[in-house]
Amino acid sequence: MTDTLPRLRDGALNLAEWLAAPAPADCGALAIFAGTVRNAHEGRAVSGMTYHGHRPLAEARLREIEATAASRYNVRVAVAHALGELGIGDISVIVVVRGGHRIEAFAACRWAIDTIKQAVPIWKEEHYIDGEARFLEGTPLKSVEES
Amino acid sequence: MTDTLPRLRDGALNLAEWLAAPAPADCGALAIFAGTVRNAHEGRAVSGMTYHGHRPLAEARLREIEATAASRYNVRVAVAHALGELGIGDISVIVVVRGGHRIEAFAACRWAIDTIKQAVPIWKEEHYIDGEARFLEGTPLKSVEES
Amino acid sequence: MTITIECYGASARWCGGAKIALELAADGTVDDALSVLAQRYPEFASRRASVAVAIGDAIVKPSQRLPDGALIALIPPVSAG
Amino acid sequence: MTITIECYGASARWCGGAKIALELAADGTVDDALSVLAQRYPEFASRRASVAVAIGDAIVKPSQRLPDGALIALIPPVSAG
Repeated sequence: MTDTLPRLRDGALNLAEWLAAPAPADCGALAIFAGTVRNAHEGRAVSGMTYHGHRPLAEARLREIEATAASRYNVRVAVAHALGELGIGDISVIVVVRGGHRIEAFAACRWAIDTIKQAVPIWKEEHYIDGEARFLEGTPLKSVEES
Repeated sequence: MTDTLPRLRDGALNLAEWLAAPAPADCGALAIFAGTVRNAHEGRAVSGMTYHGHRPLAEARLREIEATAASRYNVRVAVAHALGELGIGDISVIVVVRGGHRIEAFAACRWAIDTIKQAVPIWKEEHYIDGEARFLEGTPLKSVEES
Repeated sequence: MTITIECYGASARWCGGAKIALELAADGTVDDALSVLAQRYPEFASRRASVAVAIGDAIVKPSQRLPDGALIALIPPVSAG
Repeated sequence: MTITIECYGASARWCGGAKIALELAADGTVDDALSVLAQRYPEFASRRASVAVAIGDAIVKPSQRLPDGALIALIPPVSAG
């Protein structure tokens, strides 16, 4: 069961943990999105990323996104986000959707990741190979309902 | 590396095999679709599914879908389909897309599964709990370019 | 000449079997083979327009000429996924 | 009264630190606290409109009254994902 997995985790996420549960018998579609740390951004070589978060609000928002996606699209949704230091290729965010058919599974997956990026108080601090680091420009926090 | 995994497989697919390779350093997005056997279809209780395929053409088409999706969306794509007898919850089809960002990864994933359903010579024979079985109505085979 | 037709998916039911041997005039085409099938199997005749034909790992056109001993595959509407 | 402001993400740079103690008049609101910050930190002032404020696990309105000893968090524009 993914219900008991923490939605916020220190260090890279492990996709396998989120796929261990068997497919529900009434679901024909599994749609997954995972975000990984890239080695370049806006032309600069990236060495890694530190994710900072407001933990209580971030956790509440991730749970709210799961519940809202589930009810809007009639699917089952689990989402998780990493905090702390991640290396290139590490998984920073996961959305797992199980639904009856692919249309609603894709739609819910897309909505969930778009909403995570706008409604969850987490900040990327990008580290460059030249030793510099900076917080990325973000987007003003929205509520889950606004997304 | 997923390059060496067979695109057609007898029995249920194993998603973990397709996720074992580390994320490429220049990719920030991983989009996955997996189709699983449902326990009901059009109001009838389903006990399992037999997938029949024209192997040489199906394999050629799966490889063609990977190459076409990769070039259209500038992503890396792997697809696979199961043949033979599958139980409820078993994975029958997998699409794994790695790309720079989520927009193109989702688009390629969506296009690949839609195209598999129209351009790959595989047929579902549905088994019902009352012992009956039937081939599902399908869609006339299209070429990959038509999709 | 003799050709062999493999009937995939539901087409085996329409044609009464998974494998059919067919006598064709020399230089016969895919279309000629389908016409013989359609005459013989009414269930196939009504679905002929929805069926593609493969040789090896490629789809062939109706105008494709068949050699003696050719093996062709009927590809009825698909339901992959 | 005294409140504490936790500055998340880049807001710590704008306000010169991750944690700020602020003197506020009794019955002061979230908006009052932000006004004091804006007077003190020009970098914050220019970004004030893009910043949300959280108490515990909820976002609060500017009109929210703060008790003595309140702990509020600045939530600058986010970059999750």
